[in-house]
Amino acid sequence: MARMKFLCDIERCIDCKGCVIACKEGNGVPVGINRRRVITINQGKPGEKSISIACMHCSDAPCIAVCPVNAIYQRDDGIVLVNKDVCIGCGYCFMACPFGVPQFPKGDTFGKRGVMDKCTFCAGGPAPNFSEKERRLYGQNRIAEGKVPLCAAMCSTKALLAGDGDKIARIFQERVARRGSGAAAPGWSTAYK
Amino acid sequence: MASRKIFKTSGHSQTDRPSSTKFTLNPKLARRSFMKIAAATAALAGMSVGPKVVRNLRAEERKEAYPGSKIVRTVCTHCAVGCGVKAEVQNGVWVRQEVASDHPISRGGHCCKGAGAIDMVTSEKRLTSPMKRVNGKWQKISWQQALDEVCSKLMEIRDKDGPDAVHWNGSAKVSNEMAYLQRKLAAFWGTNNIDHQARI
Amino acid sequence: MAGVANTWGYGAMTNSMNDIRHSKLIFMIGSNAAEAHPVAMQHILYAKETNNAPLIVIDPRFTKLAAKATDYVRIRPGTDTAFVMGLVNEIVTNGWHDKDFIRKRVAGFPEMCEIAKHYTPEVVEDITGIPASEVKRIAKLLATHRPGTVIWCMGATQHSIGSSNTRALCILQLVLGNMGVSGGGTNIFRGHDNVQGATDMCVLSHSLPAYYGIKDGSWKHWCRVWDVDYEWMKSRFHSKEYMNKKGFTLARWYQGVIQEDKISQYTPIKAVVFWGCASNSQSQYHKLKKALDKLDLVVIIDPFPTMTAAACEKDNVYLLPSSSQYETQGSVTSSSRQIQWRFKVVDPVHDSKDDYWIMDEMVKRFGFHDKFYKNIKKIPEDITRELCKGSLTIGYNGALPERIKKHTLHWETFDVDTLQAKGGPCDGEYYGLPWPCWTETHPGTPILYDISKPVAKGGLPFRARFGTEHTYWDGRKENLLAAPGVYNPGSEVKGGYPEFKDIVPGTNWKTDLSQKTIKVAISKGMAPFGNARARCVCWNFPDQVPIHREPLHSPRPDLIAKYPTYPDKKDQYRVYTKFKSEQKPDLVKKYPYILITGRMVEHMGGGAETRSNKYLAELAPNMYAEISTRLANDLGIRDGEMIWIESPEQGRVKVMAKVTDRVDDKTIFMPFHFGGMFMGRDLSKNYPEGTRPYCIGEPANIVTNYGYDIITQIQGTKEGLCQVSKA
Amino acid sequence: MKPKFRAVGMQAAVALFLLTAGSFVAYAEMLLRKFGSISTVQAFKEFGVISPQWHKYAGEFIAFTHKIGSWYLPVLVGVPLLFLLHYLVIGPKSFSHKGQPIPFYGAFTRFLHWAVAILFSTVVVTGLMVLYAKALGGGSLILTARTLHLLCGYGFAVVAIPLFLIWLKDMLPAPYDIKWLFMAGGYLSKDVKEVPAGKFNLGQKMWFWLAFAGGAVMVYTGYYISSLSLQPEILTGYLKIHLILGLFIVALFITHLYMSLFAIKGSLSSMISGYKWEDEVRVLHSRMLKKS
Repeated sequence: MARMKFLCDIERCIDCKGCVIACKEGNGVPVGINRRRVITINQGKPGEKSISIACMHCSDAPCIAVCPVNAIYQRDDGIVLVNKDVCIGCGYCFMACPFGVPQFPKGDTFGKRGVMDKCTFCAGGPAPNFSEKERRLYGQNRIAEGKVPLCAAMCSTKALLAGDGDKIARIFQERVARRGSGAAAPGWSTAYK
Repeated sequence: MASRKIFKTSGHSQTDRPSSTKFTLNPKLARRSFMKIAAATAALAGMSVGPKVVRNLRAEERKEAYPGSKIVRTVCTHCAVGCGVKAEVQNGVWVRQEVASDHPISRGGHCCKGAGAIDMVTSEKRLTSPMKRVNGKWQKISWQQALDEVCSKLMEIRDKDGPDAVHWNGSAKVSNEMAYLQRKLAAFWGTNNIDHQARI
Repeated sequence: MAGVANTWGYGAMTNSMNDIRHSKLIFMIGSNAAEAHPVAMQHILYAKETNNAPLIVIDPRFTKLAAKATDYVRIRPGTDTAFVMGLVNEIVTNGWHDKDFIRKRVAGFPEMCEIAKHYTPEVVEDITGIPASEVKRIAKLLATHRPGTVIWCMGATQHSIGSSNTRALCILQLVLGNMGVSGGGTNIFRGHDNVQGATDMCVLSHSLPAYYGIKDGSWKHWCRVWDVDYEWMKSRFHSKEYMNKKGFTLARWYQGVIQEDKISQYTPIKAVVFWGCASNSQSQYHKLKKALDKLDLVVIIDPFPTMTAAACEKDNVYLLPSSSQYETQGSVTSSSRQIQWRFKVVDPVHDSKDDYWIMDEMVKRFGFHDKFYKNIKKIPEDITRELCKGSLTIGYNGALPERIKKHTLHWETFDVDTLQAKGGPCDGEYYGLPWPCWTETHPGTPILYDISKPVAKGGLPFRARFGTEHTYWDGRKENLLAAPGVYNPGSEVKGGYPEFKDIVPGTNWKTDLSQKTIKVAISKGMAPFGNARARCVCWNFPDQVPIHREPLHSPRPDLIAKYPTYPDKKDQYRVYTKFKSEQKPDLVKKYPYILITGRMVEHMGGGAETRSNKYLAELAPNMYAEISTRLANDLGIRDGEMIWIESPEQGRVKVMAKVTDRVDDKTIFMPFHFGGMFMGRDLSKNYPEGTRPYCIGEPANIVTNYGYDIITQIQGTKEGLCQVSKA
Repeated sequence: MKPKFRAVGMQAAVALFLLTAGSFVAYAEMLLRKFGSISTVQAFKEFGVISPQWHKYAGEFIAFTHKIGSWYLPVLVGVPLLFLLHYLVIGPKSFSHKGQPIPFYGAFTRFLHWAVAILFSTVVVTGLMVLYAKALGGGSLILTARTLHLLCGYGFAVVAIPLFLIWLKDMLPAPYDIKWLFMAGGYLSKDVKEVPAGKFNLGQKMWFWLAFAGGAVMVYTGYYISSLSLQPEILTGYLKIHLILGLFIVALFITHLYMSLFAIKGSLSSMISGYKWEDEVRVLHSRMLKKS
């Protein structure tokens, strides 16, 4: 069975933030919430590298482990989703996640948080496929349409790959072989086994 | 690798929390979507390394997100690379931006500006009607009034000070046809005082 | 583009984005493609990975592109010519130049070498600040990796010697023999989405569409296309003199209002129309604002209220909401000369109207509607047909609307490596019919000046544009036509030949509206414009061979005496333009830091569109100035603090300091996309209600300095001086 | 008979101690066994995406979140049972309320006390609801509870300050408190015997300090837990403090409820009327009258 994964090739990522906006526009994410971010190290110096980060949909996801209400669950294809009807916004997942992925929209009273929002791998959520509710709460369900997540599809330099783990690993390995450098895909040893 | 052991407990607890109760998709249905994504991944692979792998999807398999929508091919309006944009339009409304992964130049790629192309139409900051400034305040006017006033004032200046008293700043953001009309307009107006962003 | 066009014929990108995939070396100077053309990076990085191609980046600033470079060289702004001529000299001295190519297809080579000799690595080090060893190393890299492509953008052109910079880069490629081959060429990445198309349509004060200069012959040509009487056209102008006199440019039009520099036009400018053009992209913006407040009428036609709407503070301004380009349709020409059809996505939203409608309504009121729209019934296709009919010089004539649409609708059939369609309705054609597309069946020209293909299949020699013979200053006479043996496959003439004319008596290939001349040429396997040599010496330019001249506002007073700028130009595009009299050696004492501007990936141009996008505004909400860690510490400035930046022209902006090592210790960098503030003053209330962009900031162009290119009058925004102080 | 009961009480106390505090040791051991061999997380470290300490705190934190609910159970069930036992065996203290009524709490103090009481009770109840969200089904009910928890928490932080200042002087530890401790405040015998205490006895003082100083810690950590504005490793630490301290606060909260509502008859009315009767004061707050 296919196992969905993200892979960001840091030799290719140019910090254009196309993935960030693709995600936001496509899924109607409110301002202030970043399902995907681009992080740069050594800015302005030799060795400057950028990486695009979203939920990695870990094999053995710590967020699922800590969720006190079982709002977070993993599909058989490895996509980790949150049920916003059940989530209580406690923030445990944020504390457990190695990538700082879970996001909480600011509520109106005393900095009260709303329920957790994160990358859905463009797979919508537990609401019925393509329903208005799904679109409003989770965004598009491109996986059900047989399409690649927006961020990876719109990546300007094809640095960000998404899809079946074996396949994208092979694409990446081919690139690495061509480049002749043995750079590892960041995050993979943490997120996947 | 030792890191495999990180979440032994959580792994255990995961089986405690059956993902198969109320949230898991119908496994059958879910499996079908994997097959689609697997094919889609192959398409992605194709566009990044080798010849394109065409994704075959049986028509009856597709359940549409926006029923009855159609795809309009167009071109991004930001830089001169000329990335393709596929706009999904339903009932005359641009509902979402699709990925032009078969475009020969961009292969579906977009920078942040292009990825937000839809915002050009949906932005809340768009001007909603012609306006003129009266006593320092903006006032909404009709197109009829706006064009009448602008054109009569321009003609007045042309008659009084000559055609070269008007300077036209055209645009590198309009179509070839419009750019051509802009240059033609200046010629018919009777001046060479026309220019645009590309002064080189 | 003037420099490029005067070297070999056309002023455009010679190859294509996709063709960079075949390059063995990528030499980028004054370009930050990672921010300005991110999708082009797809092909650049592909070449870097697949061909193991060195990616050489020359920039005063360690840009996001430099982060991806294999070799990064920091250069002092405004010294590109010295560096490139240094490379040329190093290549020639070591005998690495392509002798065969130069012998057959290049003119003026010995004369050029004579001048390039001055730029030894040591001299280059003194001028540019690049170590002599680096110059040698880069030259070696260029020589050992062929074909290599040279890419540049506004970083190379926005200088008082911008035309020299571009020509020096062309000479570099000629010397290396990288022209007319896949993977080589000069790839000039252009800025706006249709800047190539708008340039081709010559929304320019010195040309008629398709680069027909404003001379009698050109006017007559276009009058024939438009089907109007030449005499009537002449009557529209103030006089014949003004009909053939270059007009004001975007860079300097405001001098026609405020007249700080003397203008040579019978009347000052009283009204200005901004049709899809933001004013905050013009240097010395504080002076432009003075002009806005002095004008009788300002008309802004734009989907968003630009900075111009906020900067006009008098009751002289009208805002006409045009629709965005997604709400109308037409063809657009990308940087790679490819024409695509931009289909209409939705009808104009709100009460906005598309540009064609506005044009129609205005022309109606101007009283020449019948003449203006004589051949145009169906909009926009008939306009395309009309412009194709007249644009023979650049071969738009084959790019008919049906063909363009067909390409766009079948873009999936084109190969990513060659851009040629394999099968399908466009079989064999190149994507977007890259001009010149000579006939209705021509496949387009993917690589300019490529003599390996027949002309009918997209090949071309260098254009014969500058006569057939020239005598240089040293008395040497040279035949400017290509050497025998240089021709496209299938050519009847096996060598150089001049342009085609008098096939239809009294016309040449550019003015023969029946297009018979072009067809005859193609059928003979020859290029309509002849087969000549590319020029290293350009005798119609003030500097026949590019030489270094210090920027007007130079941080090196000692070099001003050695490399002085040009004498003042009295009537450059109707305005007195200072060169020599503006170059003051002691200016650097008061304004010690170099000021450069550039792009951010999140914003575009004047930023009216992108700053009105809530997501983009969220990503890049603040105007800032980059300042090096050392300089910041010396001045006691901390990251995020507000600072004042002041120009020698008394423009000043209050911006946030961004302490970073991207810039060196003498340089300040600012992005130019912001607007909505003016010299510390917030103009938010000047926007119509509810249309203030999500983020506003000081326009960087308030502090960009005086200085314009000698040929094109492009503003020199990448070589100014400034003073920095804590706010 | 009396010593026997005392012994039973002691045993119960020891049992409670073992159940609450002693379980720490057991769980700590278990954690060590389970997470002792976590490898370092190399990837993303250089990007600062993963906090370098992630591998140190994450496993522990996951285990903690699994167990914390069960740590509260003994307190929520055990403590009330213990007091039920006390009530049945030793019974409440009652006084005939003879002699002078002594003004004990001013009107403002009483108002503050009840304000704090309402807020505090809500915080405790909603806090427990969040803790046992799973049993309650999660969703909007718990979201509302969380909002109340936050609102009342901040409300408590405001209202508690004047009350804290009013009572601070009488709540300072005194030497005779040790004696009070040794006789367990007299609660383990049926005798009415003078206990050494000022205006407030040691039990009350303990509650005071736990509720106010502990409350301050709870508000402080709670603020960051709700705003998530710190590094995750610090946040997990704060969460642990919040929940473990909460455990003790809940325990003493129940004690306070028992004492005021059941163990000492009339205690409730004194907080309503503001007066205590002389005979009660002589026994339970003996030092207060001696001083004055």
